[in-house]
Amino acid sequence: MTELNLTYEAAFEELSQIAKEIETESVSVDVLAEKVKRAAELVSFCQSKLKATETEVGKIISQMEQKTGEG
Amino acid sequence: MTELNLTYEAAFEELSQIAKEIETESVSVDVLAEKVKRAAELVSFCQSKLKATETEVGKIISQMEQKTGEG
Amino acid sequence: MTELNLTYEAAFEELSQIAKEIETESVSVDVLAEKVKRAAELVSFCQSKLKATETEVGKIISQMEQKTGEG
Amino acid sequence: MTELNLTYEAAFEELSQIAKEIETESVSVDVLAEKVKRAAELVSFCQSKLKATETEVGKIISQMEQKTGEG
Amino acid sequence: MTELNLTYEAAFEELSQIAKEIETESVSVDVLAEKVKRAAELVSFCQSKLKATETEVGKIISQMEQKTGEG
Amino acid sequence: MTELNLTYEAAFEELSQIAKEIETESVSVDVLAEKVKRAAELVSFCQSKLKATETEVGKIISQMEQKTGEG
Amino acid sequence: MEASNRYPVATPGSIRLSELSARVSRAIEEAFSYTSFWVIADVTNHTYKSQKDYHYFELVEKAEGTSVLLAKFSGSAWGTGSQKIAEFEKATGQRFTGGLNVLVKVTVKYQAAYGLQLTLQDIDINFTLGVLEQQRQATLLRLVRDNPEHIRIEDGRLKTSNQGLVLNRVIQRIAVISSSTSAGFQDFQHTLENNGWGYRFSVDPYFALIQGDHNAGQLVDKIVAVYQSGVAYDALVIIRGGGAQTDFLIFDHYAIARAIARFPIPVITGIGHQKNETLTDLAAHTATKTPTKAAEFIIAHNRGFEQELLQLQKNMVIKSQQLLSAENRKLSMIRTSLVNNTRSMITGHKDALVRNNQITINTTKSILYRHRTGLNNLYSKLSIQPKGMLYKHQAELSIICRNLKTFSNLYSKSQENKLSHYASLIKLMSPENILSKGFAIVKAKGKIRGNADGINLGEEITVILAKQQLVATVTSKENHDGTEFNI
Repeated sequence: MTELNLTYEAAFEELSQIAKEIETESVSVDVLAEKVKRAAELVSFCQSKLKATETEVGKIISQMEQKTGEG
Repeated sequence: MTELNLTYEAAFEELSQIAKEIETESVSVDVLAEKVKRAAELVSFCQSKLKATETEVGKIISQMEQKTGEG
Repeated sequence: MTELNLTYEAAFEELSQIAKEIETESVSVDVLAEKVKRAAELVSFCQSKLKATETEVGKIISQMEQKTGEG
Repeated sequence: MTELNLTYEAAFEELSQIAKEIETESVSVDVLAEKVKRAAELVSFCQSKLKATETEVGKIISQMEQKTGEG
Repeated sequence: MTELNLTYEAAFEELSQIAKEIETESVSVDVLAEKVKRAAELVSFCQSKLKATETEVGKIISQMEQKTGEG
Repeated sequence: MTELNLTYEAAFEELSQIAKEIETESVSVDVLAEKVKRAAELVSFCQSKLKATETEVGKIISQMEQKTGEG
Repeated sequence: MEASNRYPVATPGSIRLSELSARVSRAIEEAFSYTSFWVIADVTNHTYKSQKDYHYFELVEKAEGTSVLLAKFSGSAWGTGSQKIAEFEKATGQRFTGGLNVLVKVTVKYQAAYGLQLTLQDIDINFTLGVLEQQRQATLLRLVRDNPEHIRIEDGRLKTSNQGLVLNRVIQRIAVISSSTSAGFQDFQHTLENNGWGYRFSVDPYFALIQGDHNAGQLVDKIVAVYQSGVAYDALVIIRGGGAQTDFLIFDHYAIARAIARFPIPVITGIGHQKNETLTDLAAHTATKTPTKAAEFIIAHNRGFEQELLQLQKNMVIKSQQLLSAENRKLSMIRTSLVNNTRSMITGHKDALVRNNQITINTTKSILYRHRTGLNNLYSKLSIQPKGMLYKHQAELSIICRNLKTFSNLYSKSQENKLSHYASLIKLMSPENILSKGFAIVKAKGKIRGNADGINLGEEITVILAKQQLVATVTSKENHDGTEFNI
């Protein structure tokens, strides 16, 4: 699944595409399970990537605020 | 019966066609039994395919919900 | 009589034709008995065919219901 | 008289012809008796033929009804 | 980070650019952390540069006022 | 800096220019301290020149140059 | 008279001069005593005895545009006349002297010893002022006319090149034209040196005689000398050193006004004039009333510069601090927006993910549900429709069966009817039936006859009845109309 070079951008794009297809019911039952599975993978990937980013950004921001507090 | 390459899509399409023919009585008594038999097969095929999809999707979705709940 | 290749469709068609001839008295007395006899045969053929179809369809449907009940 | 190959059709036809002639008095007293005699024969022929047919048809129909009743 | 030749001007410009990108969400999640980190560095750089300038200007002004007081 | 041939005219011109730049905030933080320092020198130069005889002016200027050399 | 004794008694036809003088004196006295005259004349040969406060002069009238004398009187002034002259000089700034055109009130007096003399009683100040003003205006017009590049009139004011010069920021190197003895120069120097701000000046004096029309050339020379010194003066100051109130007519001199108007260094005057400004003042860059005022002007100018410097410095200090605090604010704003926007961006992405997830989950469920429903619908159609169809066919068959029976019967009945109709007809028409009703068949010569043609009287005929047959002979033959049976 999670390809080595997959970016959040690309993953989110693909996820949105799948969500749209499913929303407009332009997905056939034959591939529905497959699509949902892919969507789940992408959600999982995006969430972990987002979580990592959030953690890192949070760290940087708290350092920044500490500094400003001092200054 | 259940051809190897039959898709849910195609099966459902054929089934709808038969149902329509029977509904409009454009089917002769000579082939009625045969048609009903085919329809039964198609229903069976579609149901099993749907069931399989449901099961799989259900599994994926429950995993997804669990994750989202966590996240 | 009951030809091998006779279809319900054709039989019914012929039967209707005979009934109409008798109704319009366009049949001579010479062949009336013969015609009626043919009609009787056709009725018999159609009925048996109808019965057979009914039985078969019934069987298929009950099987289907069994399956659906299970499903 | 009762020719072997006489059909109800032909007999009825001849009878009608004679009746017409007698009615329009285009027959002389000379041949009247003769014609009347022939007509009487034809009526007799037709009646017996009709009766026979009626009987046969009745038989076939009652058989048919029996079958349909059964069916 | 703090390049040797970085000016306050250039740093502030870059910082504004990053802030704008993040505001308009034209930055992808993939590089968000990186961008925020760079922004934090630039903020830090600008603050220290500003502080230094403030101190120096303050010094000059107090000297100036001393002189003017004398004159 | 303080050139030997600096006139009131030129000093005032330069001073006005600096004041205007600072006022219109077209001076970057990078050079603000430097500009303010230069302005202070120019004011100082004009004041001492106003209060000195011609022979003394040379002395003032050489003193100023010495300071700048140190600074 | 004692003097007359020195001359012998007049020869006949002559009288003594004194007698003539007495007669003239008498005539003049008769004509002019107690009468005074306002006359316009030019003053010439003026002398002034200051000890006695006596003015001696001549009044002349010349033909216009020439020097041809039309009239000439000796004149003198003392007492009231001298006092009036002093007033005149003070008021006009014009010395009572040769070349002056005046309106004077005179009395005519004849003295035997001095001859005919006019005694000045009063002098019209306004007339002379008018004349002076006319001269001034003429000079002014000439200045404008002859120096269009440097002098012109704008809005009724004189505009000169010198006025167009911009004063240096600081006036520190100063050339001063003054008379060496003047107290004005001392005042000027003193004021400059004792200024309250410690400003230092470099003053180069150019002394000259500054009085009387005739010194105009010298003054112009001094102005030129200032220029030729090559020193980069910030200003040329021209001051008049107190003294006589009548000195300043020189400053209305054409050459001086012209030189100042064209002078390349700004000229500041401190001439001190109570009435209207001199042409020099008008031509100069800046005119002040006194030398002290001129010095004060220079100090104020320098002070203005220093204050401007300090103001600039003050503004700069304020602005620098404002700039720095604005920069601080900008930085903190950008930091805040950075933090907030980053957080909101992450939140937005989280929401988007959840949204996509929800859409996928919910819609997938609804897709499956919809398919199941569709399948069920099809299935129920399939399980119901065939039965109905078969039942309909069955019904049709039954109808056909019933029809077969019904119509076969109807058909037989109809045939039976037809046959029985024919049977009745035949029965009706059979000869037995007809004969039994009273009809008879007539045979003649072995043939059945329908009429009597060919049957002769006496011929034997056979009459056939229903049960019997009669043989008869014809006895009569008649026609009958036969209407008897016509129904």
